[in-house]
Amino acid sequence: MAELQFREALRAAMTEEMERDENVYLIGEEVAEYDGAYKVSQGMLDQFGPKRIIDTPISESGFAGLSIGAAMMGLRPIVEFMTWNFTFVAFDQIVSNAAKVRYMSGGQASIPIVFRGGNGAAGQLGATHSNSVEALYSNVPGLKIIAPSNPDDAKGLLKSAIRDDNPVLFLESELMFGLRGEVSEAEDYTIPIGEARVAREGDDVTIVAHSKSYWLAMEAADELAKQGVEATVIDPRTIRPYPIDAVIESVKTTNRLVIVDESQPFGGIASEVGFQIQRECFDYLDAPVERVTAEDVPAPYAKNLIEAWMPSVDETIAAVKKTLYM
Amino acid sequence: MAELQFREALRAAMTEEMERDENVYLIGEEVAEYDGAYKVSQGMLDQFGPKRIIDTPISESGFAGLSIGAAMMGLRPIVEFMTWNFTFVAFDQIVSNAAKVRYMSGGQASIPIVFRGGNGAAGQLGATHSNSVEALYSNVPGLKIIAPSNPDDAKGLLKSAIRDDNPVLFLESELMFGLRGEVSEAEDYTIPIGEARVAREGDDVTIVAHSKSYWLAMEAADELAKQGVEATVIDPRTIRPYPIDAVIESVKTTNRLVIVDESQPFGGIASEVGFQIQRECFDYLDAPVERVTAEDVPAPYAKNLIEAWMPSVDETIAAVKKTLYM
Amino acid sequence: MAGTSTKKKAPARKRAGSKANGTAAFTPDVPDVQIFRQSGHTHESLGLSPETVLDMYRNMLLQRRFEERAAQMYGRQKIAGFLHLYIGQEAVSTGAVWAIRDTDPIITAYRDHGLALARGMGANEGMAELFGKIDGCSRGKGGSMHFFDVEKHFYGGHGIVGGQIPVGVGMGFASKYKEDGGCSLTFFGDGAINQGAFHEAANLAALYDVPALIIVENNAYAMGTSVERSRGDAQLYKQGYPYGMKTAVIDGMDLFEVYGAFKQIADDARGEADGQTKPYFVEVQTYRYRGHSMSDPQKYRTKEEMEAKKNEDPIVRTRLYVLENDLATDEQLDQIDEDVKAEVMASVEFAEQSPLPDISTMYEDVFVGDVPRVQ
Amino acid sequence: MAGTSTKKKAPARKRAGSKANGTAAFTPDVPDVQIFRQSGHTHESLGLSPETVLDMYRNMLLQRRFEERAAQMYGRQKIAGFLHLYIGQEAVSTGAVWAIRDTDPIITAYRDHGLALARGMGANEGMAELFGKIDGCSRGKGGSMHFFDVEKHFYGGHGIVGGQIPVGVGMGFASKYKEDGGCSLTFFGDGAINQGAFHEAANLAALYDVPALIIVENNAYAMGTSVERSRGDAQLYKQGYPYGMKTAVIDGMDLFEVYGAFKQIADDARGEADGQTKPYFVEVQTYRYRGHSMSDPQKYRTKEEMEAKKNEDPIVRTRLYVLENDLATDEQLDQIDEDVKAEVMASVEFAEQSPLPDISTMYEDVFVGDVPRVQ
Ligand SMILES: Cc1ncc(C[n+]2csc(CCOP(=O)(O)OP(=O)(O)O)c2C)c(N)n1
Ligand SMILES: Cc1ncc(C[n+]2csc(CCOP(=O)(O)OP(=O)(O)O)c2C)c(N)n1
Ligand SMILES: [Mg+2]
Ligand SMILES: [Mg+2]
Repeated sequence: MAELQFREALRAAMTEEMERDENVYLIGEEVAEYDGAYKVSQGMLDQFGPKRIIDTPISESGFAGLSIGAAMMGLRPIVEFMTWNFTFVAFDQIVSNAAKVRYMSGGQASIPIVFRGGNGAAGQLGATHSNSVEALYSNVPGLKIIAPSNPDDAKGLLKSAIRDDNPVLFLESELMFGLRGEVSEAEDYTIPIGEARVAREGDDVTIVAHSKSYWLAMEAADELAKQGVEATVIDPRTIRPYPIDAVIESVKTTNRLVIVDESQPFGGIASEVGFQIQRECFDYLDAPVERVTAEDVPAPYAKNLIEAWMPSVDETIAAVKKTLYM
Repeated sequence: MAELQFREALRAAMTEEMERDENVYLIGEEVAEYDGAYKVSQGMLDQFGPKRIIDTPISESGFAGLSIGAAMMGLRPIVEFMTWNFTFVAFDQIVSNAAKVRYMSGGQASIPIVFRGGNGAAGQLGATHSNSVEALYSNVPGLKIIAPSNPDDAKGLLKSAIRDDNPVLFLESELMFGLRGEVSEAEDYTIPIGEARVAREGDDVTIVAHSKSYWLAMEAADELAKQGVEATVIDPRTIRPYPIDAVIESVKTTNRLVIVDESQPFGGIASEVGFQIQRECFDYLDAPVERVTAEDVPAPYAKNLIEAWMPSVDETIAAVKKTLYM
Repeated sequence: MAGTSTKKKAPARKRAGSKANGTAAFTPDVPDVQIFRQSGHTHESLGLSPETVLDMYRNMLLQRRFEERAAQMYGRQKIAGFLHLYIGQEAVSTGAVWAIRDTDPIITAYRDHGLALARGMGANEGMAELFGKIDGCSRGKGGSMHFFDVEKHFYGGHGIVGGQIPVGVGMGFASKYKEDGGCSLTFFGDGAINQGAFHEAANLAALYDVPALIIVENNAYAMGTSVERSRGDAQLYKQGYPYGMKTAVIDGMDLFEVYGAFKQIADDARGEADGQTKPYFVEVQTYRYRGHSMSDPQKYRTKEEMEAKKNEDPIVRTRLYVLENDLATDEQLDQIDEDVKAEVMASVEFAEQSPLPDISTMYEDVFVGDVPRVQ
Repeated sequence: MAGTSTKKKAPARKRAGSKANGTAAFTPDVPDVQIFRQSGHTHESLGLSPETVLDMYRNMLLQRRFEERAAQMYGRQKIAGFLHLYIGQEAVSTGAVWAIRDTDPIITAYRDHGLALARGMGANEGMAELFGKIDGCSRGKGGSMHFFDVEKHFYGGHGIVGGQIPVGVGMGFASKYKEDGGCSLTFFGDGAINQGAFHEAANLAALYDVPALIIVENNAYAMGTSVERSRGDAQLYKQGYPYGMKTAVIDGMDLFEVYGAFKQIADDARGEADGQTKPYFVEVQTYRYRGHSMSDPQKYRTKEEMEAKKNEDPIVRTRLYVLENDLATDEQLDQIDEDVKAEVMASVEFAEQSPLPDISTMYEDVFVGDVPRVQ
């Protein structure tokens, strides 16, 4: 194991896959000469040259669509969005083309492409720059969606995503790019898409959380443990396909579920998981499924407001206690 | 009461509001000289002239954004999208501007605008033309969303939407434009946004369904009645704000809930309503909340496939029976 | 040889200036626009054998008869959804496809039957797709708007106006990346040029020197909206200029003009002469004889305009050329028509006989590999 | 008078031709481009009183000192998120605002402090917004990227590149609709021109004869990407041409050029002379002296380039003009600087003292009226 930053793990995954397969290229705003807006692709231009590390104008719809076309011709593009907020101008390319063209062609076209970039709120950036997009894209069939919480998962899953023959949305977080963690040094380390990681086991309650929220959940679980409540924490790692079986299995033991999800609440990931669990575990649930999400208002700028807006450890603890009628 | 087609009810609402307030205009592709792709605006060019009934090029992002700007200056645009499928190219304007600008300005700007057009599958049109967008836009705070099922609601709610000082998405259906129904002739007939309509009362189960799906629900309820099962059918009419209290109240009596929702299932409206109900009515539910939705694959073209893909009366009946352990 | 580059200029005045569409030659007011119109081509000057000319004629006729029959079948409710006919534009598909390499990828909008058939899709697979049957070119999943034949390098059939433009540029981008000498052809309508996707894709093509032909099929209308009513300036050929793209304007009612133009510009785009791949912005001026889709009262144009345009019918013109130049007799041409009609009738029969897709196929073709669905 | 319309033409060659940005006069190769550069204006020829010139000078300085202080406060973590400084571009905001009517609506991107202060927003409200306090111009909800002052007809402050362009055109559209004689000003960067939203909005403006100035502030870079690396053709002024829009190119480092140009084109846009409202595509050539936001190593440009550009500093130039023309003394100008610094320091104090927004305010300003939220 080597300790890597999240961004280094992503870079390692891309670099290894680019060394392995010359059809893989990286494209996006400032990925090449600037070394990446968040330095994820640092040094890659030097290694692979401008043919394969490609700077773009600010034309998300254009370069997303261009790469969908290139993927249809057998290339394997990695499309970096500076953040996922900026995919709203490319929404149609992702939703109408990446997700649907294979189906509409009766399986003739395949689109092996990875779209990646920072997702979710990243401090005081205001409403247009704080979207968690998984709730939007997961409604659309035809896309895989990955949202890892640590460098090891990031590396293993990004390598799998690049090799996947389908469009994969890979959700990172600006706030986690500097996060350090042990990363497997196994040769050609990949993690299968669609498998949850049970990070911690406890009998009293199940907490499910992905990406940044995972760390909230773990902190809450630690705090709860001090208060005598033992939580299972599950990191689904993938949103589509969602590893619901792992959650079902756990809830059958704990009989209680809290979902922490930075998406906004209405029709968010928490709603979906909660819905499925009430259906599949109706006889096992000892309390309603609770969710901890962003507030149902646009993201504010002021420090105290955005902190209150985000899901928090305290809210998670409170939600757990609610399921325990504590 | 007068019998009107759905499209006539929409036209009446727009016409009355345009007569009332000269700041209201209608803009969209083919709304003027062509009399509307689906003839909703038939004759309006003759009545109001080209200044207020405005044809556009195929530039959804452009004319949606233009109208947001006009709304900020005090006009009250009605933006017709030929269908909601085509809003994916204008997604950013709706989500980043219409929904968020008021908030980011600290309440200084207001955006009194209505976006309207056909939503959902409309027969054999294939995957790009069969989206139900309420699941996507409802995740975004800052938008009101209305999805009426009949001409009377369409008229009363559209008039309210036009008068509302906020951005309102108004979801119609190509398949319902010809639907006839009694429409109130009360002078200046408006229906408040955010109130459900209880269309039918029964003690055994609650079925919630909006827009086209409402009619499925009613048909299922009729069929179920023959089999001795009495259903309450609720048409929420609005998706945002969602009139959840009406559903809660009903479920407290029936103890069972089925949501029929043409959105695709993952994170759809059904998930949200189901989530909220399991949370608010945990002790009242005698069975898991069930949902009947579109399939979790893109919409196919072939007649038999798209029929199987859509939520159906049979599936609704089966879902109800499941909640009744029948 | 065609392609008269001109440096002359007329003042840029909104909705004024020479009317580009469907009229005689005009003088563009941007540099380096190549005009392909009234070039005086013969099949010999283009290096086309009589057989090839007859093949092209046959294919244009196949497109026409296929769609006439499809319209009839639509009336009989064998076909549903939208059905956008290409009738009148067949010289564009045919001239372009014959001019380029078989492996050059083609992508277009929903008005896609003509290009698909030109590219060699069988009438059977086409008609079965319209019927929503399992033997359709897209297994009954796509319908009229989503014809695909990837083996023949035909990449659809796309329903969102303008959405295919970046994708098509990306296909050319892949050719440059792979250095395979390919050149992509991206077709779209005069209405689609007003989508942001066009602007972004065009600039990327120019910036990256992509071997891509970015082709607006200007058939004068987007549904009921004429080009004049959708543009600040109706001269579409100007739209390649700000990106620094080479530009061509082609008389799309003339098979030989289209063929000659595409041969020249596709080869230039792939860098045949100068070793430099590059994009072209191409305006093909054509006309659609039918309504936008099946339910279009067509009040936006006059009978006179239509009659005038019918005089330019590319199939009639080609037939006349064939006769005048003794490439075939009247009888031989009639026989071709009979053969084509028989082929189309057989395709209807094929489509009728083909089974509806099994319901289980609904769950196929979403992903490569098995991926769990949500209930 | 400025605004030399030229009909001369140079061949359109990609990345060749005269370099428009920051260099001396050039000959555009599209018709009807008006160049506002080295026009030899004086304050008198522009009808500006010495007091007005000093007001403008003071305002430019206010923008500069405000941002210098803001940068310092960012370093002290009083300000968070992104902070995009306008330093170097102050002649654009000031010249434009002084030239137009107070009621003409203005909208811009996230690099918005300069225009807001030019429009008359108080330094207090601006600084408090940066601090995320309740007395900020957007109640602490918007931050640096979302300054709003609707009373002063300043409509933000928008974070999505290009997203404000259709909105700005819509503000002009409203003026035409209401026939109130207004003309909207929509500012955006050279990077934003590559967004589809620009293309769609520009065409709509031209098609509908909207009184709107569509203004690209070409400061040579979009983050680390130069205009040359983002365009098929780096001559941005060509981009108005396909829509048939009148076009102006302005030396944005010269306060008087900007003022003179905007006076002329805004009046023409609102139809002052001919009764015809119309849009303009405007390229203002300027330069940003600071990094894109606060953490930009700026490896994409050389020290030499920066030094050369610093010689064009609009504030220094204006100061020199004032001195050379005896509009004020050195001491008077220093006093203005002292006043401005004091005003900015007071705004820091104001921002410090202003309370954080109450948590309850988070739920306000989503809608007009009360609308239930979801938990
Ligand atoms: C983004 C989008 N907006 C609107 C539509 C509806 N629509 C389908 S075809 C069409 C007209 C397109 O005209 P044009 O591009 O000229 O192509 P043509 O039909 O003439 O071949 C419109 C408005 C759509 N499919 N996609
Ligand atoms: C749609 C979108 N894509 C990307 C970004 C990230 N981004 C913010 S500013 C910027 C550069 C913009 O450059 P330019 O338009 O020239 O304006 P300038 O910063 O020079 O004022 C980028 C890429 C964004 N905010 N929105
Ligand atoms: Mg057309
Ligand atoms: Mg810039």
